[in-house]
Amino acid sequence: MIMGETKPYEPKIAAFLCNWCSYAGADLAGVGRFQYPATIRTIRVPCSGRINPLYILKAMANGADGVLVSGCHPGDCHYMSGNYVARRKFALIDSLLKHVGLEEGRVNFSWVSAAEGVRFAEVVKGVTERVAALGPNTGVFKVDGGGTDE
Amino acid sequence: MEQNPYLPITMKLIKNMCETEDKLINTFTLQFQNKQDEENFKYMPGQFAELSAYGHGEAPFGIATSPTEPGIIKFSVAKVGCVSNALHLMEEGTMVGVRGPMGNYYPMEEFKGKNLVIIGGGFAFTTLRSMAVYMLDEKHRADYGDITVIYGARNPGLLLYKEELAEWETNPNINLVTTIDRPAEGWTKHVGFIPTITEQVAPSSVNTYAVVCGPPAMIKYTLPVLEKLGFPPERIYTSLEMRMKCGLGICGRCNIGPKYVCKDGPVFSMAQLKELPSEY
Amino acid sequence: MKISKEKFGQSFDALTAEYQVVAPVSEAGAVNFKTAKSFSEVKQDYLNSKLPPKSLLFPQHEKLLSYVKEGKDITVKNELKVGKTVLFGIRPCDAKAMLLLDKVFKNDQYRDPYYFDRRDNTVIIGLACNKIAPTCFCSSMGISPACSEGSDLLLIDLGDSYNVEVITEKGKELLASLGELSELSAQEQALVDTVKSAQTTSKVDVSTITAKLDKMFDNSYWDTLHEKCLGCNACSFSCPTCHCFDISEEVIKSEGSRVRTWDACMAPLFTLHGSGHNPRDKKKSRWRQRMMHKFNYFVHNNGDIACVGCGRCIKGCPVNMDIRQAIDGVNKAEVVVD
Amino acid sequence: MNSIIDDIRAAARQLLADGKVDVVIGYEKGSLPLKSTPCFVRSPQDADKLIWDETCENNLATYAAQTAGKKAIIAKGCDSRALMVLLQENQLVRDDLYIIGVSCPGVIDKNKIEAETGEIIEATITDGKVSVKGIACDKEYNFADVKDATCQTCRYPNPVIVDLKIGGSVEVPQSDFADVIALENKSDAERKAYFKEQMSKCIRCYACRNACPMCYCQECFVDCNAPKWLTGGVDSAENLLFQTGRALHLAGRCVECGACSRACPQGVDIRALSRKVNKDVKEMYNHESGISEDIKPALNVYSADDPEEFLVKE
Repeated sequence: MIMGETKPYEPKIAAFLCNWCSYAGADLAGVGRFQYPATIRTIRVPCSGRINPLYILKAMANGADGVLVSGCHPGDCHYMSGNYVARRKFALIDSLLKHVGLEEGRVNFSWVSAAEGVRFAEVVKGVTERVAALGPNTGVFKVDGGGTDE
Repeated sequence: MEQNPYLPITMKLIKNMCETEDKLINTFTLQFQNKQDEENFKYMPGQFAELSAYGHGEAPFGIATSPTEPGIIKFSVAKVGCVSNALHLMEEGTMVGVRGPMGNYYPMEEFKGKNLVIIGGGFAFTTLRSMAVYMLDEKHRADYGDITVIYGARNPGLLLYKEELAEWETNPNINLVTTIDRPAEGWTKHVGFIPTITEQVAPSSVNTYAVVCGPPAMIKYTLPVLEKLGFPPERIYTSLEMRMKCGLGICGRCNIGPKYVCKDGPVFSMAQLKELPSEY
Repeated sequence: MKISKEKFGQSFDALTAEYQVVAPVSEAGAVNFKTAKSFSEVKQDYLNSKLPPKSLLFPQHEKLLSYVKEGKDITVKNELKVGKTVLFGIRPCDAKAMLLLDKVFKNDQYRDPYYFDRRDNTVIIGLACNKIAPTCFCSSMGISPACSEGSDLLLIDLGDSYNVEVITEKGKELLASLGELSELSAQEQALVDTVKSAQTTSKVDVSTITAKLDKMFDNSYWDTLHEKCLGCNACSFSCPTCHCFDISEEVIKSEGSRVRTWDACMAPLFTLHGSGHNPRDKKKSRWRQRMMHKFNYFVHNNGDIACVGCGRCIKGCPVNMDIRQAIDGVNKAEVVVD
Repeated sequence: MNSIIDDIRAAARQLLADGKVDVVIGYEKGSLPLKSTPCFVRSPQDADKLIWDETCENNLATYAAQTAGKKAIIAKGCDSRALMVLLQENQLVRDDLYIIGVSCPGVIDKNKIEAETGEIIEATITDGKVSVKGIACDKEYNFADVKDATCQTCRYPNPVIVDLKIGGSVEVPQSDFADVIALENKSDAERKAYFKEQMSKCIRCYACRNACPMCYCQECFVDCNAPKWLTGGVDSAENLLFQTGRALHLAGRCVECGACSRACPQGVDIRALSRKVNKDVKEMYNHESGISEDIKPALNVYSADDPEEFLVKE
């Protein structure tokens, strides 16, 4: 790198992807060589219904700049109703996190099917832009290791 | 400068060996990294140390080696929690932390000139092994009378230190009795629970001390047998387990009455325990 | 002898250059001990701090060491850091509590360097209580609202000035940097005498409790005492003498630290073995431990009762468990003599 | 109110004398002014300890599952809602439970009074007036002005499930989520600052969790060792993680008794989190917990047209 040139900020995003749709969608994006930013760290979960709100909070606490949670489209759940149940949780999580002061755009939810490789790339691109615009995580859940406020 | 008792010394895990058939107990051999550390780590059979698996935490384990085995210390640890799991998975060559030695030890001075009956069950045999090895050492053997070891496990595969036991079988300096709970193919020695076998073997209590370590149930049923054989509570010793953190008698969790097991124990005589509340 | 508050304030501000000066400060609706940059921040007419000042010597969360893992190697760093501190305005009960903590963090075999390096570098300016709360019962614990035990200097608020009493050498040294003293007026002397002779209105009898508890481990008293307790740590964390702690690991990737955090005997996990066995698995045994530790074990080990009568646990308890009633209960319990 | 106390005592005495229950869980006079304390009455002659007034602030449903045997519980509106949810979640056996319902006029916020009067030395409550002698000053309050914030917004002061109802019903006050809306209307920065300040007070004593009748997990996530969700840190970020995690675990289950906030020795506005979730649950799923046996918990069911505004904008 040339001196003085700064590397553009690349956020780290924890992506919780359901095994049957979104993970397969990510796979398809890879196989099809659809370009998207290398910002996500994928964690495969069996179903979006498996998402515990603590996963999201802990990712933020440990310094992820953003979180993406993605599952099958409603109606397409491999387990019939996992994402329907998850949807109720997600709505509440999203609302509460904003309420306590987490910036809009840090935590993102989407539905991506196994056939939507292009769309997966688009979603990651969009989420990356949003998180990048917010800058590094200095948010309400970021634990700095000090242990006390003083 | 004063020693900071919370700072571990760094030791190298040179051997991580599976000890039992159920693969739940491993023996870790740790090597001192310099003379100074080893000098400072003067211990006696019965003492324990806080072993750090960095990244996972710290937990107390009885030292299985005897001070007569220089350069290393060993721990035999069952896989139960966060730290022990991490240790079991640890690659040889990894650096770990050790704080200690901690606690009191078996009264080896008081035992001098006496016969010893060592009774152990399951994987609580670690510090008992330390004591046996200590007494068998040529420098110490003459200090003690007859040594009888009664050691039992659920099945032959769960006995610790199998090679050493085989050696003791033929060693005239020690009388080894091994037993398993239920008959097993190929097993020709005793079958039965420790209390029963102790009663059968019936070691004489004359001029003799007994040291008993094992699961609570084993201890509970062995004590009356020893009493019947004529052992007074002052001559029966045991080593207790407690959840511990600091190991220094400060953090407050391992007390039995006013005594801290980490600092005032872990070795107690039955006479001492009778004075304490039965909260262990 | 007295020092005017104006002059004391100036000296206080000057001290902040050399010392970390910790004083009662009102923040988020409560008075607590915090680092003060100026005397004007100090809340002077406070009854007592919401949380005890023990955290200055024994923080709720403290790094003992940190480390970096690289492959199989490890680099460990001691996290012991100490600066000089002046602790201003602590009440006699809390000052006494520090003496009790001293006995915990040093025993026949070990000395806790994290606690003592702070302790040895701290000068304590006690402030006697002009007002006594109905939940205060320090008089029953061998302390009084103007007790000097544990303080290096003891102040009594006289309105515009403080009566100053030198208790220790450390206090004498600090006094030199505080400014000139002047004589008390007769009226002020009378006020000093009033404060010094004051007693708490609430009292308990602990004269025989230790001996009584010696015989009470298996008493049926414990069967009901604990019943309404929720098992939270509010009492322990607000107690100036409770000192139990946990040591745990905090790790992100290859870097971590070992920290100690407050813990308490009321939590079931406190004594849970790896095997699943728990010697104090019931709320009953945990309450017995709390009482025994404060009024019996601690006395056997350290010669003192581990309660200073500050009343914080009474005020903080969500279900109004009152340690004064618990003490009364022990006094009234029938003991079977064998 | 005195006749209510008499009736409670009589009922307790009878239940114990008839052997219908082993214990009656109620309130007795506390050791501090304006404080009651939970009590466990096991014999008919002890029934006279029981009291009932505006200081009976604990949610006794918390004790229901941990108390062995057949028990009668004095239940306010919120206590009864908690019992209802616990029954729905199979934490209680209905046959072992005898609910003595009492309508609740609200409980006193002692902290609010003490902020003005200093520590209370003496206090009396008569005819809707609270007279207080404090260490800083003496003052008389209208009960309505020092009613706990939870009770100001209570929509269920009358028990929803009873075996025996004592006393009359109280009028159900009109209530919306004005408190939540006021906070919602603030800027992100203001809300962030508000929660940061609140969380900075938390000492993680877990009084809130332990006082909560809905927090009965065998192993709470805060105590979990692997994975370790929380460190021992007590900074505002870590504390917010705890409180947010807890509020989300109570989503669709919180009965709005306010026991958490009242239990807090540090005066943290814990309710602000659960109130927000409760408002969302009501608005999005038209659900209120513990008001009827027939209504399934909001997060156990779903509808095909549940709102999806939270989805990432593409």
